Order: sequence, then structure tokens, then C-alpha cells
Amino acid sequence: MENLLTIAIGAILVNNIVLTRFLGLCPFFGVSTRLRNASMMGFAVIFVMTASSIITWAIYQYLLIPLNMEYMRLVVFILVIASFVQLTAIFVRKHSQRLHRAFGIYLPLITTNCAILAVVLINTMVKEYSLLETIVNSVATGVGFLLALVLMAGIRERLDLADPPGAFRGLPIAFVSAALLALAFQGFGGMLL
Amino acid sequence: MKEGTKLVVSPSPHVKDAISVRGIMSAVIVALIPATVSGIYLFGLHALAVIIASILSAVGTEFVALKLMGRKFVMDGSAVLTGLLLALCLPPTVPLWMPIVGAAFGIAIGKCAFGGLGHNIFNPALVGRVFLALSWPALMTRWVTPFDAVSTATPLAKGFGSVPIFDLFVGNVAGCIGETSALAILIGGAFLIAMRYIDWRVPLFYIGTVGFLMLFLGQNSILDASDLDSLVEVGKESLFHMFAGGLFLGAFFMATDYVTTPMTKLGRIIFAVGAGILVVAIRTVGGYPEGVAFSILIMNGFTPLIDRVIKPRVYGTKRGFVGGG
Amino acid sequence: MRIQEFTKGIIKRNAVFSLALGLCPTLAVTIMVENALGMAFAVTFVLVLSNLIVSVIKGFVPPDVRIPCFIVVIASLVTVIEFIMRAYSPTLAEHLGIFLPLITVNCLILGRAEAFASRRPVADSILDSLGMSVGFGLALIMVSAIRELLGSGKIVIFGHEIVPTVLSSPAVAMTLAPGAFLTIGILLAIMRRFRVI
Amino acid sequence: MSRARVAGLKPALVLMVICMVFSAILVVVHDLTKGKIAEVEREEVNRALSEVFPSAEFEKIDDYYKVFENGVLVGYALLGEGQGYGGVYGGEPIKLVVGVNLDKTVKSVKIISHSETPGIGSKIEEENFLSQFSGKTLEDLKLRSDGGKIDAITGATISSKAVVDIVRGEVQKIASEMGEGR
Repeated sequence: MENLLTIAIGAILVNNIVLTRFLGLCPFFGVSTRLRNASMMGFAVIFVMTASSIITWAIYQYLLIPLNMEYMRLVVFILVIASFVQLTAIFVRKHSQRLHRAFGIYLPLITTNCAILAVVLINTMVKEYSLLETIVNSVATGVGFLLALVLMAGIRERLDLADPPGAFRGLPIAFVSAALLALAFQGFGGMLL
Repeated sequence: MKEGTKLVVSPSPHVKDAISVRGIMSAVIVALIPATVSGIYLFGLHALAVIIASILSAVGTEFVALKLMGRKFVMDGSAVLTGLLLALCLPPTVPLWMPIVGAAFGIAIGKCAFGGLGHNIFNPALVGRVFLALSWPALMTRWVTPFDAVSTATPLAKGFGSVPIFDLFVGNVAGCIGETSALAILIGGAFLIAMRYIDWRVPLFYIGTVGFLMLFLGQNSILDASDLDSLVEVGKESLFHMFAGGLFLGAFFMATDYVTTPMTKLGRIIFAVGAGILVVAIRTVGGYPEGVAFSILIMNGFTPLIDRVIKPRVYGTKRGFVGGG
Repeated sequence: MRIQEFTKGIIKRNAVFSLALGLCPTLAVTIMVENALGMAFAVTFVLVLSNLIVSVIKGFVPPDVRIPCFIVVIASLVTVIEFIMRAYSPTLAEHLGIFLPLITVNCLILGRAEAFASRRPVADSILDSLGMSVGFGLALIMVSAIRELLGSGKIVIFGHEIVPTVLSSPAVAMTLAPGAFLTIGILLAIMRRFRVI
Repeated sequence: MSRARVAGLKPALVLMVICMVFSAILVVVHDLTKGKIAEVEREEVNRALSEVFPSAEFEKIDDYYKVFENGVLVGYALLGEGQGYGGVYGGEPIKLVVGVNLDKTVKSVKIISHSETPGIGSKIEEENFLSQFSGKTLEDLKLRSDGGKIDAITGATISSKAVVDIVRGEVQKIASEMGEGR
């Protein structure tokens, strides 16, 4: 149990996927201008991340390892993620107008969110997690992504009212804010449970 | 909880009036005099040099940055305060270039890049401090004893029981220039609260949360206490964690900053409790002995969200939702 | 074939600073110039070859499966370069760590395949990808040089000290996450100030 | 088959062909580089092992190596790795090699690679820190704050603890191996 808690806290705070590990930066800067969009994107990522982790974990354990084809992992994993995202998009469009309106535009973006592929690779290749650990790690990483995104959106909404020097407006000040947020998150560094 | 709502200065973009800003800043600087004096008294003239270097660098950086931005430089005292606060949370042994670099970083990156006073998200003094701590960890952890300046560790690094509680309270321990004496900070803090410049809830809930959680999470837990003696030990350890490190300085002078903390009373309580939890987490399971600076910076990051949740504001409409929760 | 397809990617439409593409490796591997060079090399390999292949096969690929086909091409190329680097430059491969396989999802590569190579003739596509690679590489080298100089005090590339120790006590924070965000943020602001991009 | 059916199948066919072509390429490249990668890894292991036992021969047994000098068993060598302060994603784990004497004390420890903070955690590479391990028994292999005999590096407790934990884990392997085996 303690191990799972360590994985969870580690993935959310200590090794926050955006603020310490530089992954998923495109959506982090792209979708963090409004709080609503940011939280929607965050939830979509948690869902896709968890589901594709489970699928790829199973494929890796029961297909690639027995066949001695670990070297095909990148091609297989990215195809799985891409088709899973595609299927989810179709499913959502067919069955829930509300969900489609909320998540519709974010789903295609997720395919190239490097955070998803990174988590999948970590679960299988880097850490060799069990299924339970895989699930915990994926959910927690997604929550960490959501947290970073939401914090950033809060800051950027407030910056709309601020008056930064011309050259800093837009993306540069977003980077500086991210730097200071990352500076603060260094406080979680080395946290052990 | 209706009384005590006289706090008229609302934060962030509204503070535009240079005169009122100057008034608040001078009051806070005056309130810092006891801590400053005790720091110089305890750690000697080098501490004074650090303070002066820090203030000059802060003001100088603000001057240059505003010139570069093509804006008017106003001596509103905020840069002086940032410089002073930064110096007070530096170890008394730092070489003089460190307060200069730290204050310049805090002012330029933490404040001016965001558009100057009132627009910054993070407390500039803490931005400078944390940048220094991460960049030169060895230089930022060289501690000395008061008066005779012998190398030692801070009470927090040595752990509970290493120093008498009374020494901690008056500040006769190793630590940053202005943070060791809870008494001196308390005097200045009481002045600010009496003048209604800061909200008493913030230090109360911040320090209170740390003290409360430490009843359970310290080496002596209240849950294991069987007799009176062990209860006294638990109480002492809780007091130890309240007085040790930078908690008092942070709680009275940094977590109460108008610009970087929530606007509403409830928001400020959430801020203070959150920061308290973070301090305990970093001190007990974290990688650093002290977590006050980090805790406030992290909560600074949460402030816009807290303000969103506690004070809902529909776009284009002004809701008459002032204070309270 | 027009030469501006090559030059535009270097500064005017720089992948990192102007298009904000490929940010993850730009922040993650730029602790050292050495890593930046390795990443730039790997990305160039994948970007040029994938643009070439995509541009060649674009006529046969139906629109429904365009993206999956491109992804397969890119992922395969990344796996190839990963093998090559692990065989011939194992230290560099280890330094780049997970960011080597993650080139697959570098939006720069899929972005160019989708936006450029799948619509233009082969020669233009190669020029475009070369220009983009040079621009990406320059951005990486710039960011990493600043970070290594400030964060480590000197620049060492493959064992050669390119810049001797200039800072005796460097700012370690520049090698950490905050330093990465900060360097790019300030570079962006400077470039906008002087209207470079 | 009608034209429409064929048209409907075309995307899937194209994707399949592309997958097959590139899988084939991957198989070929994998086969070509496999030997070289293995050789590089072997060399790296050998270089690491001879750091602690120069001019000796090694015999691989499960997850440790028996070390022979002139045909006589003189000790054991193990490759260990674990998470330090530099994290999971971009950062590499700490990799080290532990030499163990026949009496289950540590001969020496060498760091192969790590991604700890330069100037602080990176001091785990230095002899000042590593020489402490020589001659220590399993019980001693803890930080002094945890009741052992290893002093942590100032400001780098996490990195120090990581190294100590990895070393203890490896020595533990040998200890249990010897306890059961003979």
C-alpha cells in the first residue's frame, strides 16, 4: 500500500509531469488560457492516459514480451493510443452530445500529447510496473497534469488583468509563470513517504 | 465573523494609488524594525551589510527595469520592503553578491516581468530566496551561532530537543538573519494587526495549523502519549515547530502580502491552512529541513484559483460579494 | 524548388520560438550542449526522412488513414535512430533517456508531415525539413549553452572544454526545471523586443 | 467484388502495407544493431566491474558475478541501480557497482552513472563519500541518522540515502545467497 501511495504522490507532486519533467508542454501552454478549458483537457487526459496505459500494458505483457518483439513497442504503442483516442472520439460523438461539446476538441490533440506516450513507456519499459501500479501511476500522472494545467490557467486568467511589458505579453510571461511555479514545486523535491 | 472586515485595501490590480501604497509599505517596514535590529544584534555587522546590499539591489533593479520598460519609477517603498524581507530570510554568512543576485532576480523576474507592483503572482522576496536556495544550496545552509559565530546547524536540522524553547522564542539560535526571534517578529506583527494592516487570521491559522499537525506527526505523537510527562513533550515539540525556522517571519510578513494572497477572509484562511500543511509535509517527509518559503510560494500559485472559487465572478458583471465566505 | 523553404525555418518560422513546437525536448534535454546536439541530430534524422517518405507516399495514402500511416512511419524511424544511437553512442542515448523514444510525439515532426510534406513536392519537403531541423537545432543549442554556462559554469562537449570555467559557483537552479522555463521565456521576450521573430 | 467494396478496403490495406514494410525495416535494423548494442552493454559492464576488481576474471551467476584472481575466488561484484534525487522521466537512475569481499563486507563502491544535481548530489561520485563504504558490514550500511555508519553528504541526504540503499540491497543479495547456498 505504501508503495502505491509513494507512486501516487511521486507522480502528482514530486515528479509532476509538467513542472518537473517537461512533458505535455504543448497542451500546457496551448490550453491553459481559460480555467474551464484547462480542467476539461485535464480530465480528458486522465481518462485517455489511464485507459491507454491498461491496454498497452496488456499488449506489452501478453504479446510483445512472449513474442520477443519489445523493439516494436513504439510503433505498437503509438498506434494503440492513436486508435484509442479516435474510437473514444467517435463513441463520445455518437452517445453524448454534452460530453462531445465538452471534450470534442481536446481529444484529437491528445494523440500527440507526449505525456501519454511517456507514461505508457514508463509503465512498461522504464519501471516495469504491475497492472495495479500501472493504473495508480497513470491516474496520478494525469492528476498531476490536471493540477499543473489548472494552476497555470488560474494564473493566466489573472494575468489578463495585469500589465506586463510588451515583449513579455502572451507566451513569454506564461513561460516565466511556469518557471516560478516550477520553482515552488521544487519544494516537493526529495519527498519520501 | 463580520467585524474585522475593515481591511479596505483590496489586492492585485486595484492598488494603484502610490500614496496609500507608500503608507502600507512604510508601516510594514517599521514593523520589521524589531526583527531587523535583533538580527543585526545577534549576527553582527555582516548581517547589516547583507541587508543594505539586498535593499540597494532591489531598488536599483526596479529602477533599471522600469526604465527599460519605459515606465515611471515611483519610490513607493515596495522594492525596499522586498529587499529587506529577502535579506531577513538569508543566512547571516552569505557573501554579499548573494543578496544582490537574489534581490535582482526577485524584482526583475518575480515582479517587473509581470508588470510591477500589484500584478505579480508570486512574492518577489521569496522568489529571490528560493532561487538562491536552489542555486547555491551549500552557501545557503552555512549557519552560525549568535554572538560568537561558530558553525552549527539550525534547530530544525538538528531536530526537536536540540535547543531550549525559550532560546527559540527570543531568537538565541542559528538561523536566517531576521527569522530566529519569534518575539521580535511578534512585536512587529502585533503592530500591523493593531493598525489593521494585516489580517490576524493568516498568522493564526498558518502557525496554528503547523502546531496542531505537529501534535500528531512529530517524534512524540499525542496519540501515543500515556502520561502527563509525555503530553508535555508533545506540547513542547509542537511549540518547537511553531517557533523554529522561518514560520513566524513567513506567517506575519509574507503570507499576509496583499498582492499575492487571496482577497477574501475565507480565501486567506484556506491559504494559511494550506501553507501550514505544506510546511509540515516538507519538514516531516520532504527533502528539506525547512519548508516555509516553498509553502508560501506554492500557495501563491494557488491564490488565483482560491479567488476564483471563493469569490465567484461572472464575466462582465460585478457581483457585490465582498469579504466573508 | 525554392530556397526560402529552407531559410524560413531557421529564424522567421523557428520551430521553438515562433511556432512553439517541440517544446518538451527543448526544455528537458538542454541541461548540456552535448545533449542538445544529440537531440538535434536525432530529430533531424527523423524529420528529414519522415518528410521525404511522407512526401513520396502521399499519393497512395487515403485521407482516412493518413495520420496513422504517418505515425507508423515516424515511430519506425525513431526506433531506428534509437537503435543506432544505443549501438554507437550509448552515453548520449542514456542521457537523452526517455526523450529519445518520445521524438515520436514531437509535434514538430507530425506537424510538418501533416502541414507541409503531405501537400508539397519531394524537393520542397526536404528543404523545409532541413530548414526546420537547423532552426530547431539552433534553438536547442542556444538554450542549452545559456543553461550549461549559468548552471554548470563551463561548457563541456564530448570531453572537450569549449568554454572554460567562467562562474566558480554557478547557479544550479538553471539546470533544474525552473531554469529551463525561465531561459526560454526570457529568450522569447528578448526576441520579441528586437522583433527577431 | 464491387468497386465500392474495394474502395472501402483500400485505407485498411494501405495502412497494413505500410505497417508491414516498416515492421520489416525495424526487424532488419534490430538484427543489424542487436549484436553491437549487446557488445556495448557487455563492455560497459566489464569496465564497471574492473573498476572495483582490476585484473580479475568474472563469472556471471544469476544477478551477481563471482570474481576470480588467478583461478581463486576472491569476492563478488554486483551491479545495482536505484532512484536518486534526479527523477524518473528525463533523469537516469543512479547506477553503481559494488565489490563484496568473501566475508560479506564491502570492498568498494563505484558510481557508473547518475543524474543527481551537479555540485550537490553529484558528490556521491567523490572518493570522500564512497571510501566510507569500504569494510562496512550489512548492519553498518545505513546513514548515520538511521543508525548506521555512513555520513550523508551535506545538503544531499536524498542522494546519499539512495546510494546507501542500493549498496545495502546488493550486499543483502550476496548475504542471503551465501546463507542459503553453503
